[in-house]
Amino acid sequence: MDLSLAQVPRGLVHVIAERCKECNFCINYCPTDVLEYSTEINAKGYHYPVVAEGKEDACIQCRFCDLICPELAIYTTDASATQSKERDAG
Amino acid sequence: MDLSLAQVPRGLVHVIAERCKECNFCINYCPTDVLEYSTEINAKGYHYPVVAEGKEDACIQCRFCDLICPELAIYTTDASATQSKERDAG
Amino acid sequence: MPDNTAAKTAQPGAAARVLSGTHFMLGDHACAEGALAAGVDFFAGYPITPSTEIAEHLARRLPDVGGRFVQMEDELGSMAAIIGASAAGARSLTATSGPGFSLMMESIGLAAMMEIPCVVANVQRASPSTGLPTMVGQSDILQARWGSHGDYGVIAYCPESPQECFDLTVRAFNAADQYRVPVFILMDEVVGHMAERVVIPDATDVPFVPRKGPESAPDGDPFYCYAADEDLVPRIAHAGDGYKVHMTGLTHDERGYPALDAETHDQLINRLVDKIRMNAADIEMHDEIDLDDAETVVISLGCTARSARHAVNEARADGISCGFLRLITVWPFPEKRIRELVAKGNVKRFVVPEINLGQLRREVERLTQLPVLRLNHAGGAMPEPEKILELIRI
Amino acid sequence: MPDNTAAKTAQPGAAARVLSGTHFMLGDHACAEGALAAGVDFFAGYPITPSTEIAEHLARRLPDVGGRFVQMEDELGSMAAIIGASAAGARSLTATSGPGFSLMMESIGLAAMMEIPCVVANVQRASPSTGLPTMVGQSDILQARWGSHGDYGVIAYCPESPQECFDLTVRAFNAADQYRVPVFILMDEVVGHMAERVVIPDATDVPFVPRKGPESAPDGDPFYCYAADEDLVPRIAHAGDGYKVHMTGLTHDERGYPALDAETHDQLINRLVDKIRMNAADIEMHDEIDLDDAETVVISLGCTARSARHAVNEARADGISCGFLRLITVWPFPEKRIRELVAKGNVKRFVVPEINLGQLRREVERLTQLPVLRLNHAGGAMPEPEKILELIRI
Amino acid sequence: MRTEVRFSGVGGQGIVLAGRLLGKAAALFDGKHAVCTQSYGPEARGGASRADVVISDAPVDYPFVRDTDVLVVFFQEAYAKFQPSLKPGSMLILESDLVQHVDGEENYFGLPATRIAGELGSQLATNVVMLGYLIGKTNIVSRESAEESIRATVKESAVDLDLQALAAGIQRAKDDEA
Amino acid sequence: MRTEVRFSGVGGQGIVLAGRLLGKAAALFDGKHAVCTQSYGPEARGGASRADVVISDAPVDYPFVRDTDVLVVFFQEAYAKFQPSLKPGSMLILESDLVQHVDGEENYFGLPATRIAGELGSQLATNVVMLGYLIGKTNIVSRESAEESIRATVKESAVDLDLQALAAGIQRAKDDEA
Amino acid sequence: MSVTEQTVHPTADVHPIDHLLRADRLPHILCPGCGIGIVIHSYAQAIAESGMPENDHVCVSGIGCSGRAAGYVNVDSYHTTHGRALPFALGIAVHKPDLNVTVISGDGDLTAIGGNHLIHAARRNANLNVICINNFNYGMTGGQVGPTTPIGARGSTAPRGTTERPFNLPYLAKATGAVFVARWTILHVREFQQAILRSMQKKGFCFIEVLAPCPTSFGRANKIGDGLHEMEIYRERCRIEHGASNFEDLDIDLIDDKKSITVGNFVDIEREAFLS
Amino acid sequence: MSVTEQTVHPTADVHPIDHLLRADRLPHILCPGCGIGIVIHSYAQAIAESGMPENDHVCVSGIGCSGRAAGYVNVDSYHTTHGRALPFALGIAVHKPDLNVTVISGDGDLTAIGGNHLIHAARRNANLNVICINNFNYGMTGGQVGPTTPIGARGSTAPRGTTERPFNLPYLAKATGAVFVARWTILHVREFQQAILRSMQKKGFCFIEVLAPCPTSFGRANKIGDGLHEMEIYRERCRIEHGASNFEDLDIDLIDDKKSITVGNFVDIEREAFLS
Repeated sequence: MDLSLAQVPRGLVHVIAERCKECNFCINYCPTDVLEYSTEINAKGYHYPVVAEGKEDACIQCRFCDLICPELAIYTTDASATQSKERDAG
Repeated sequence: MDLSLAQVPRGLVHVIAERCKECNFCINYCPTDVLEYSTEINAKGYHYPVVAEGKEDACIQCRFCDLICPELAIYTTDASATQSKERDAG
Repeated sequence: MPDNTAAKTAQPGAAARVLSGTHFMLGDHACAEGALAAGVDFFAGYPITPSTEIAEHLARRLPDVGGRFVQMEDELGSMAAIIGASAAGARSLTATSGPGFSLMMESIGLAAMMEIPCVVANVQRASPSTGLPTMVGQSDILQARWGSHGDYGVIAYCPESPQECFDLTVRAFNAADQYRVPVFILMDEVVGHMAERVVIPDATDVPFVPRKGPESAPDGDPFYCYAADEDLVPRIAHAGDGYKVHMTGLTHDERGYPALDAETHDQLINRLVDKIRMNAADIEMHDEIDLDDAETVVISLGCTARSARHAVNEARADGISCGFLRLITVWPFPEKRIRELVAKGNVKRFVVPEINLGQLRREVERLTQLPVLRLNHAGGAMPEPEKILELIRI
Repeated sequence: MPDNTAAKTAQPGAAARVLSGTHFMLGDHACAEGALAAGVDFFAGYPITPSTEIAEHLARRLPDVGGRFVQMEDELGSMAAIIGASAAGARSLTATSGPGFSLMMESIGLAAMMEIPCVVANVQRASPSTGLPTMVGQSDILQARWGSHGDYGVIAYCPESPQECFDLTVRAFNAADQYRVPVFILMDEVVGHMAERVVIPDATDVPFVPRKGPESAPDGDPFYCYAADEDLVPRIAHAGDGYKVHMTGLTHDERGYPALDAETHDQLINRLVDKIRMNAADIEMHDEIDLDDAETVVISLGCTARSARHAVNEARADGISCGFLRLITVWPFPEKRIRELVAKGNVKRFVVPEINLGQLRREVERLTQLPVLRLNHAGGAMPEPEKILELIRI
Repeated sequence: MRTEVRFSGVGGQGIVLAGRLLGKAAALFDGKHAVCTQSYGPEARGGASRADVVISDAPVDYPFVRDTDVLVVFFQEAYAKFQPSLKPGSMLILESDLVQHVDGEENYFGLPATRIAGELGSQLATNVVMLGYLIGKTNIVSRESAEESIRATVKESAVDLDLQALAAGIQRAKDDEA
Repeated sequence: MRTEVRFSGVGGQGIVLAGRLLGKAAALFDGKHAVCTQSYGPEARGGASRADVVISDAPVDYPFVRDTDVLVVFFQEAYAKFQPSLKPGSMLILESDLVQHVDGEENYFGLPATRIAGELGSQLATNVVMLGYLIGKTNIVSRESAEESIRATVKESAVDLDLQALAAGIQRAKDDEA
Repeated sequence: MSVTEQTVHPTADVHPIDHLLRADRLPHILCPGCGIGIVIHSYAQAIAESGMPENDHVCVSGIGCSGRAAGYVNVDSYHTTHGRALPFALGIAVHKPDLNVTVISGDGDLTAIGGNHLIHAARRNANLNVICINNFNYGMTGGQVGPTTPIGARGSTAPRGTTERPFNLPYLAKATGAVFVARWTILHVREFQQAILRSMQKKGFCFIEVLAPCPTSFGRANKIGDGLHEMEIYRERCRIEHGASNFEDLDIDLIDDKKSITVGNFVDIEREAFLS
Repeated sequence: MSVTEQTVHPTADVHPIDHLLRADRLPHILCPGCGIGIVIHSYAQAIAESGMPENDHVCVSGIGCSGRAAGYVNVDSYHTTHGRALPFALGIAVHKPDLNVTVISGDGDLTAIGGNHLIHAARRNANLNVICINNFNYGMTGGQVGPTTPIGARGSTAPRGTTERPFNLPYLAKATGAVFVARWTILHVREFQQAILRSMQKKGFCFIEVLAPCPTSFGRANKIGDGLHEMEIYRERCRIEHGASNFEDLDIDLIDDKKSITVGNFVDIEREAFLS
């Protein structure tokens, strides 16, 4: 198998900020360190995850942030699929 | 060891007839078949164990009839000890 | 819409279920047959004297008519299991006696709070504690009303004969479903262990009151399983029906969601109590003998009523002006009727014989200032008619 | 003769046990301190809001003063364990709230039947079922009297403040030992979770009533642990004391042997009820304000009494003829005093505010035909004084 | 007319079944009203056992025996317990091998029902022999009703034995009169 | 004279402790009568939390706040909930970093208590900073009593921090007046 | 005494162990052939042999035929509610740790309604000796099946035979932490008595399952003629294996007569006892 | 799409799994760093992947923080009394055997007050999936110790650390007859989810213990800073061993950081399920 041909999937990160309680699981366990805390707080006073500067293309769509989130506050989608669709729709 | 010198203990069988419920355990499990049912019945209508004819000297004082009796209705004592004592007292 | 009510009305396998005909039958067995005739789907119980015959009878009969019999590990589990089965649509029953009834109290509160119908037969024995397991008592009457923490409403029937064990068990299932409440059959050891003639009607003549199900399909208008109708009873949907209900023992809103505030609580609990209180005229049942002009009124229930009736009839034959009020439901209590009797003015006193130390008497005393004569036995023996007659004659 | 009563009177380690001084303390903690001051040896419990602070406090304090704290697997086990420990001579306590109280009902009946002293603190929350766990209720009042199957006698104290949580807990232990009964401290969430000044006396000033032990040595005259004295209370001997007692939840004779006949049962159960009823004058406690000439009498208990007192004082200040009867024991109920008030003739009506749907009111109604005005909330909030004042003013 | 019959013995003797058979015969096949109550102790076997049957033309209110018309006794202890409750005119029927009675009893009848049942093949039918004797002596229910009751109650394999036992009991009663 | 103080915020902010410290200061060290009640939801953290303290010269009957004299707010949701209960003359004290208030509030005071506590070494002392401010503004209890209350209540390792927090709160109140 | 002299066997009205029994209550209420009497007898014998003062022994029972045990032994004895013997006993044992507290009760009482207290008392290692009399059914209420009824055996609540798997009690006791676990039958009366003695000597939670016939209910429902018949089953099919190698093999099948029943002292370890 | 184009990450207010949740009740009441939300999430995900109709799934919970699970999943769901989730669920499962009934509750609810129903449901092989969220203490009432608290760990009712041995839950489940037994942590979220799926596919009693942080109560009392800290403990000390060779080695000691914690799918056998 030619690994250079294996395409690394790329993901879009969706955050439902108002659900977040700042547990840090998603940020800490992201294998490519995509996430960091927001500077803003949500209504409950928590800093939620945002994509860190320079990491916009780093999400590999492993879904771990989604699965490990106790608040149902984050998920990822396939960037190519989504953006293609968006472009189609647009 | 000279087995001929080993003294086989001999036992006296004491039956509390009114407690007996005729379960047959003592009669059945006596290793030397000392016991048999009485012909009389007790107040509850049960045949209790008595020493079978010809078996008066057969009890080896193993105490199993005592231990296995659910009614606390039978026990044995050392024939020599008891009878000696009785004789002493008498 | 779920089809379970339709299925119930049709009474599949009714022939096997309903033992139509005339029998000489134990009260305990008549209770079990009443449950079968009412379409019981699920029984969970735990052995306890003197109710065990109900379980044993259903262990034999239920599997043959498509129902499920489960002997649980304890009464806590039995009570929880029948609530669960009912949440899934089953007509469900447990049977027990005093000690087991005490153990069921917490979950009886859950059934009341979740408004999940279920039927509990309590064959009363001489109590408290282990007491006299094989002997009669009638001392769980106030426990049936107040035994679980908090306020709630219940219905309790008190059969005086095997025939009534059958009839009132049928009625208990219907009342449970109609009002979404736990319903008790407060038998006693004498009635439970008494054999007498029992006439079981044809299956088509067994009354059947279905649960009120949702008015819309699962994918239609939102269904709120705690939105009460005018009768204060909400409609119910069952596990698997597709309505995705949520039910909780916490204080909840109409959707069943926890709503932890005092106002919601006050409304909810008042409704739970009021749905029985407001419908009491339909639920409450009693028998009367010669109450119109009676100066002495005997009030009684269960096996004691048999002695009481005998005494009243003898007294009447002797020309004494007395009458008899037999409670068929003890809860709701016939408050209205007793107040009427008091208001009429001819009643001079009440006589309340019972196999406890004065539980019914307390209720009567609350409704009148007239003398309430007592005849109490703590348990183990039912009062003889002569003892009651003596009181009537005083 | 066993030496445990002597040991108790001497209060070993009393300094550490009795937190003499003035404190600002939660009602729950005051209850725990009251238990310690009374010499509690053994606590078994299970976490439940809003009583948990009692257990937590004793988990910290008990081991340091030679007592034992056990967190059991459930409330069934907790109740059984404190009865067992008490059978071995311990002053023992459990604490719970409604759902746990329901689970304890069967073994409460055992304590009543075996006549083994024990104390149960029930910090009432809004009920039934899970209800509002963190919010106030007073709806376990009738359950405290009737929650276990059968007839039996109990004592129940209703503190209105942390100070009373302390005082009445001490009293509860003494009453339990004096009468060989289960005794309840019927707190409520407001009182349990309220911090207020609590004055704890010197150890020597804490009242102590010992259990009546055998009059003869173990190898002396035969000792009958159910042979009642004139006060209807039998003497007790404990596991390990050498008297070879037998105790059972079955109906039993004076020796404690099972005696399965109706007559023994009737005598025994009547004694269990009568030993409270006949000693009610010594046990029953209440507070009064201005009852001598009151036309309106407010009756209340627990946290609700605080609002009621406020309302009564305001009404009096406005020149309204009203008075206040605060129940400190709800069981035994102050029947005699209420009958006296009714008999005097000046009372025109009663007002009964309570955080339930009318449990106290029922008891009052049993004693009078005068109007009994209700102010009920099902739970979650205590009535404001203004609401009570409105009723007084009607 | 209210007739009160008490069967008494120890657990395991089929006392309650005897009562039920009699009650059922009266209630279902003789057109009477009948109630059968039972009383027993905690023992599975060997404890006191009692069955009261009250038969009447009118509905039966109080279901227990107060004025014993017939006392059927299977065991010595039961005799000691219930003998004092006999009134003048009461009939007493004893299992004569198991119960010794005081002399001078009026209206007394005894039969070795256990032996009779044993001769028929099983001592388990002792209770029905006693029932048959009672019926033979009193005609409290018809023989046909008793037979129907047996057929409607006991398991199929026991019907023949019990019918024989009933017949034997009735015959014995007739023999005693002869 | 009955004075009613309500502390409100979310679970985990030390609301109840603030109330207890105040109540204890009044009841044990200022010779007053005081009651502290608490109210909380099922959440261990993040749910609404409330402590009511009623201080009076006479025994306190009704233990909850009805006519708020001082409302101390630690969190936005609590502000929304209790702001409507303010009466003319009520004092309002806010954690100004966590709570936004509507304009035109009379008798309003705000302070960044969390920040102040953080500067002292731990945000855990935020509640005591707020308490100090309240005391500084109202003299509802004496500073000495509040200090005694802290010493008698919190664990030893926290006494110094809380005393500093109290002082900082009181100082802030005085600064605001200057 | 001459050997030729014929021994005269006296009658008696007192048993040598009667002082440890409430002999005024004998004969007891249990059926002919019931094994519970042997357990009571063995317990009394063990007390006598324990060398500890009689007054240091306490007996606690629950409800059911086996629960009547406490009523016949002449030590401080408590007949509690159904399933609650263990926590009641725990209260005694924790308050007076020097007492030797033995719980004698039935399989229904200890493992059905009382199952939770059993696993927690074992987990805590409460200082209790438990004798669980397993007669495979509820005897006193008339022979209902229970959590020890072998698959296929009949009872009044399983007229066609139960389909539920029974507990393997030694396995359960071991998995929850008991420091002494044994199984015997009342036929193995000497070994059983030694096991009781061992439990009295040990601190901590000791669990002894003892198989006993219930001829009236279980026997009758399952074509086991009488107590003796069930004793014979024990004799023929029991296999002693101390320190059992595989606890999963300790399942009991009383119905299939090809299967052996393993008995023995299976566990005997040391672990700190609870508050004692 | 060109690789050089920079990805824009959208905000959202709905989660793709929201239809299986009562999303109108989110955010839930659980604390930051609490693991219960992940269990709820995993259960919803397993339903989605189960291929069974949503309406065939039923969720039953008991009392406590974990007991709130039933209130957040959008299937027929019942939040019962403390300890009684299992018999309540059994009633549903027996009456409607085609439903897939999952019990989600806490260690206190299922193994303390509910322990008896656990061992009996396992013994009967009731057709239930049980997810036991073990956070080592009673969270909702403020951090009391319980039957899963490791020896030495502190709680509000054991201020000096508990001395009672905790249950070894996989061992208990196996010894009482569960046909599927697994232990995972919420960090092992994929394996955990697969275990749930497996339990949904199997008939009979399936028991999954899942370790989850309770930072507010257990964590704070035991110097475990926050949820993440406990997750790190799982990461460092967990060892996967499917079909564990020795169940006695499955004891958990969260306090002694030299001891490993064994996780895995331990039992997966076939046995006839109860009345299903």
